[in-house]
Amino acid sequence: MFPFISFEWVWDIGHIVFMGSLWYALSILGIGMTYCIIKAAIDTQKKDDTSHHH
Amino acid sequence: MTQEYRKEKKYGMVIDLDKCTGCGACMVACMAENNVPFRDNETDKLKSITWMRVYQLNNGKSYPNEEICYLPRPCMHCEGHNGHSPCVTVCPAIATDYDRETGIVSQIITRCFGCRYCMGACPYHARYFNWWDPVWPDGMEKSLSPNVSPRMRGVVEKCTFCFHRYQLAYEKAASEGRRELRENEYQPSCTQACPAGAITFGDLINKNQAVYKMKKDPRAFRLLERLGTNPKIYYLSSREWVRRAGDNYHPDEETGIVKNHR
Amino acid sequence: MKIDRRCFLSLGIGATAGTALSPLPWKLMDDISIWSQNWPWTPVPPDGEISYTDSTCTLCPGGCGITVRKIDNRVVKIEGRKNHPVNNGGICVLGLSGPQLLYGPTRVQSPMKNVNGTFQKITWNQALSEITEKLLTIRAEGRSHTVAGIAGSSRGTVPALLQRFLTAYGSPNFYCQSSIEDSFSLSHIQPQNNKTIPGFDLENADYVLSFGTGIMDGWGSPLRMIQAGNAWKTGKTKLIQVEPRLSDTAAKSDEWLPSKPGTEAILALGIAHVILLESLYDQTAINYHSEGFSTWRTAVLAHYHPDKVAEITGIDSRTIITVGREFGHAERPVAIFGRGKGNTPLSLTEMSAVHALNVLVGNVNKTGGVFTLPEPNYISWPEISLDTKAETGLQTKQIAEGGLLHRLPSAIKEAEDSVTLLFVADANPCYTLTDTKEVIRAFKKIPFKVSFSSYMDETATLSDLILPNHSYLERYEDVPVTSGLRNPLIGFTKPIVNPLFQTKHTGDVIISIARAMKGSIGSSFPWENYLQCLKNGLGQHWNPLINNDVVEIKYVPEFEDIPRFAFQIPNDKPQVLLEGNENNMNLTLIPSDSLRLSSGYIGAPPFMMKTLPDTILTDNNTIIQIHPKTAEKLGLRQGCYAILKTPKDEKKVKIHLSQGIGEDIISFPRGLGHTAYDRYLAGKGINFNELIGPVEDTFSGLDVAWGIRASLIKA
Amino acid sequence: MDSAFIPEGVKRCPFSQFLAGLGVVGVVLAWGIYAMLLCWLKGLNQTNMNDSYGFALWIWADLAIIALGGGAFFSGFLKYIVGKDELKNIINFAVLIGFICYSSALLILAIDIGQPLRGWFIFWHANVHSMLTEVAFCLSCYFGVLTIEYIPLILENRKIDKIPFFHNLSHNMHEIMAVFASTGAFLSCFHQGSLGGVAGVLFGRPFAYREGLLVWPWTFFLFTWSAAAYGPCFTIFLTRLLEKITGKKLVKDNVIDLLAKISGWMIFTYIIAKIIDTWYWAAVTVHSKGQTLMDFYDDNMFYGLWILVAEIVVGGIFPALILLTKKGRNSEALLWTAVILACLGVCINRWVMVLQVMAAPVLPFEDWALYYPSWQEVATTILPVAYGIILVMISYRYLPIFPQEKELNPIESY
Repeated sequence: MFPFISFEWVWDIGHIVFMGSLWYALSILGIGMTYCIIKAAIDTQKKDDTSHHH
Repeated sequence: MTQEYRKEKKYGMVIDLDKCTGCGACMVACMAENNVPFRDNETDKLKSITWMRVYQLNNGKSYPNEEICYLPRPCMHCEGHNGHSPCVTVCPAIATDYDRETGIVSQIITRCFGCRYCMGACPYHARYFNWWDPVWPDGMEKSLSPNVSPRMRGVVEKCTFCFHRYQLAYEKAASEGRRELRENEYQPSCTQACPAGAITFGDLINKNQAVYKMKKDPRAFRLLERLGTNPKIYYLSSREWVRRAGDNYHPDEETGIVKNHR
Repeated sequence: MKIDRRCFLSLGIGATAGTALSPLPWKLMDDISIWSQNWPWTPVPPDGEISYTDSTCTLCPGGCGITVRKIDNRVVKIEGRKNHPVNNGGICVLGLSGPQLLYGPTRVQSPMKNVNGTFQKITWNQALSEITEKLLTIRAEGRSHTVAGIAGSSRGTVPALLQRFLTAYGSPNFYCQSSIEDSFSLSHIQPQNNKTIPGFDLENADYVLSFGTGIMDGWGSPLRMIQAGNAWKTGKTKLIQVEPRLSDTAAKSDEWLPSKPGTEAILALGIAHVILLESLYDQTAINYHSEGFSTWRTAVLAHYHPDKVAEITGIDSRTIITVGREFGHAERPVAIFGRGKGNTPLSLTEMSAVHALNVLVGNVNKTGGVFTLPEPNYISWPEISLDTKAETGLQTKQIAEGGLLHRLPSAIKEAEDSVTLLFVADANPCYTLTDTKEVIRAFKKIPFKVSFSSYMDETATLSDLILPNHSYLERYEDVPVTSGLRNPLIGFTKPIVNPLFQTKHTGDVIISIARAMKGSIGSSFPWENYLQCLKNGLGQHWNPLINNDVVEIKYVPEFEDIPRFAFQIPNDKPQVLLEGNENNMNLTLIPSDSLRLSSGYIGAPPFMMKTLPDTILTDNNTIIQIHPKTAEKLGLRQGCYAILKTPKDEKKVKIHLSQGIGEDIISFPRGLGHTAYDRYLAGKGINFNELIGPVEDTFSGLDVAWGIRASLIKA
Repeated sequence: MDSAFIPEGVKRCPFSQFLAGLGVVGVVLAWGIYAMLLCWLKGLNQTNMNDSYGFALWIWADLAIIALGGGAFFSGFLKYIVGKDELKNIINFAVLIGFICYSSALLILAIDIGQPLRGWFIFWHANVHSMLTEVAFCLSCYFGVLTIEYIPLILENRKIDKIPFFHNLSHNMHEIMAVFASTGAFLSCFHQGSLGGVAGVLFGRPFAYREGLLVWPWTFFLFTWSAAAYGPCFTIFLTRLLEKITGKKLVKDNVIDLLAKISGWMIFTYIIAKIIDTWYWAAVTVHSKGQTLMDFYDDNMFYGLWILVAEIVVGGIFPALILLTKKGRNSEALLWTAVILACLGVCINRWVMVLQVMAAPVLPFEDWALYYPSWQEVATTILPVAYGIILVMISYRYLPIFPQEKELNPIESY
């Protein structure tokens, strides 16, 4: 599953294409979700701040 | 890729069906050698683990012209096209592999998680699933051989050409400073037991071994050659109907027209 | 509130993320994978030093050489012994399953006493003193002749010790199961009072005419037969199989002659007719080896014209003529007899009709032919001393007339107290004798039964006392082998492992009982123990046996000791009549023998049961094979159930349609229907012997039942 | 009692009635869970599978629910990539159905394998050449996507939405939903395809084997195509069913009509491809292996040509033709017929590609092997249905699944 650390990994076209697509898709999902969560946290913080100022 | 290989071998069998009497010794020799479990009721053959199974074929004619022929069926250790055996390619966890050094299709039972895809892929029904936990009656576990681990419930198992015998033979040869095995040093349990001497085992690509010559016998055929499985078990029969039963044919086709990857 | 929840949530998320990033889940996953591979209930066979020991298999009369593989002190595999004169490396399903018998749940682990139907463990001292006391009491009452013994074989030191004991004790009642060897012997006029054993030089024959002989189905020494059969394939020897069903032998034959069941003798005489008519016989050899030829010749020529024979046997006359000519012209032809595994004797008529072919073409005592071998009497023990009590006892008539075992049950039924004590060694009469139900009924009437069985078989289960023998992998013993071999052998077993349980060698038990009884009985057993007795008895053979486990008894026939074959004048209908009324039972039930099923006194171990095809047994149902036309007549379909009725019993069976059997014949697998042994065997299928009864041959009195009339009704 | 959690402006049944409903389905769920535990604790001997049927009812159920759940990825694809904005009114429900289908599929797979504790080997020791590996990876990833698509829905619950963080999170996730949805569509294409590939690559099984493009057999494409074609029918079917049960109109006709029309065209084109595939397979592929079409439809007690007709004509051509015509789509009865036939059609296709593959003999001296499931298999297959019903009940009650519900069912006395 992982390059470098798993002994079955072979640097062939099959592994690169297959695992490449997998990690690519996983990255999009991971980064996307991280972005949403962080942004939501910041947004929440901002709103809290503005309400305090009022 | 950089690993250095010993001389490549393709271990295989030639089974002379003219000699086989259907006595079943190969089946039990296999079970005893490989710690195959058994249950109270083994009559459901679709749930009975027999790495080596002897089929009974008949010519479909009516009394008194019926003829029968026994056909022992171990794992075919298919080479497919360039090592792409039907089962090896589908296994999702690399629990079965085509060993390019010996041509043996291995089964790593501790890796298998029991998805059974390989069983669906094998047209020979050579793969068996452990539907139950293996249970030996009290005391009988003493008869188990340490060379082959008993399998746990939920994994697939099959004939390994008694690979442990290869390892033992190889270790012995290595201790004597030899890199190559002699023909008779490595023989599977079924081959050794057959009272009819119907099974010959050896390296199919070694010109000096018996199987090399035998596979070229005009009586030789393999099972389902047309599928491109490229099996390493050859059968010999002098009867045309037996050879024809080895594959599917259209009525206008001659027996043995397809000889893939020989 | 809001803060709390947020805190809680972030704590939860943090904990999850933290755990996921820590090595904990990976460690757990790894543990799980290891654990699921090492479930404590899946055994891990301990490793150890590998060793190989040669011995002899005793599980059937075949006498194969075996090589036992051990890991430290565990037997893990039995393989065929290479270069052994019988099996040369080959091995059968039963022999391979040996470790399962050794370690199996069927072993009797100590002396057992039957107390009101349940077995209780007792000590050897208790067991031996009880049996000794009983024997002494019976003898004191002057009823020593009511003690009987049944052995699995008439040969070898253990049956000989049992017989010797009975003789010294004063009983003529030693029995063992009859075989085709008895039939063969009876068809000859003996030069001395000896038995004549048939030895077939099959490896050198060039034309084999088999009358139902299961060459590939376990006849004689099964592996030797398979190997001979394969030699024929490469050496262009023709095999003609006469048999009503397409057995594995018929399947391997060059020609299958599906004769009607029971007409084998007539077919043989039809073939003889061709040989006689075309003068293909060897007059010199006939004169040399036999008596009564000319009258026989006239009778055969008068009554067995191929056309007539064809009508009776169902084999067309052209085939009969061809086979007759081929047999007559062949250089080394041989006719072989004994149906299936050859465990049941043949009627004298059939035996004579078939063996007459061998005599006609002059292949007796010739390469590729049949040898008339003398009984291998190799045991040399001192004379038995008899006291008056023994002499009186020996004067009495045998309980079963003529010493025929199958007559014993009816004799017991007639005179209840005729047997007061019975020993059974290496035999399982409560399973292997025909009309088994009656056998068991009679057996139960015997006040005290003693079994020497190593396994909990049917007879042991019904006994009052079990004195378990060591298994064959735990003991020394000679294994005499005749089984149709060209030269009889003495095989040898030796302890591969130390006895696992509280068992004792039957030889030792007999010797210690005898010695405990003192007097002339004790002095007839001058040995300390069985091993000494064996060594003493084997004499010159001891050293070669202890070194090589096998000795061949070479026999070169000399004129003086050649027994002469007596041509039997065939009567008009030499068919063996079947029991039952033809009108309401118009089918013929015949057994089918298979190497995958043990039908002898050893029951099939689990591995063997696993090899049974689902056309013989499904779940607990015996499957019978009938021709589709038979089924059609009776309204039966593939896979349906039917009631099979014979004059002896009725049983529910499952139907399998087969093109390998003639109309109105039922083929029934032999070797199933055990009630004892373990859960892998008990309760599976039906015992064929329960369905047939003894049918006595008018000439010899032997039980020659080979089938029975039957009916089938849809269940 | 739970009114604070119910979306504003919609009417729901009394809580007691809701609980009673949950109870009834819960009993079925419990039965399924019991069977599932039996399979896990005692092993797969609880099933009627055998060495001829390594794949059976469960794998069929997996393939079928994933095909039916295909409505989620295809409507997502249509909305976010093609830009059919009307579909926003049904996409929530499609996502919910997809979520149920995929979680069920994963659960069934976890029961189906002989060593569930080692199930993760499929990821850890992945064989990238195995179609099943592709299935496992894409299936789990796409399940992740569906979860991501389902989360905002949960967050829109009246109570949860009041928490600012969740409100913001939901908002942010909506903002970039197109990214997630297109990743999902990509993953889904591959796993639908690789599920087809599972059968198609079996060159030892002429009934299943298909030639193809690069490493993908034709079944790869046919499966993706058919999931996209038939999935929306299942979404329509369930929407209509839910409308019948609740007695309310939940989605406007134009939305259903659009989805039905697209589905009709998809089924129509798919079925042409399927016919060509079947013809080519029979005339060329199978012929080259020494067999004929009838070898697979003859000489056994169950599989006859009827199943081919049922799949292609009754379950393919019929619904396609109905859905292609305006009259068919507008007639309530015909629409019902079409979506039901379509769902059956795709289920038969998946059945055939799993069970008939196992049933048909390959060795000339072997016979057909027929199979019927054990009660444990049936119960564990019904388990996801019960679970799905419960999830739909809860989601419908507490989440704004149908944006048009309020407008279509105004509550007079509020």
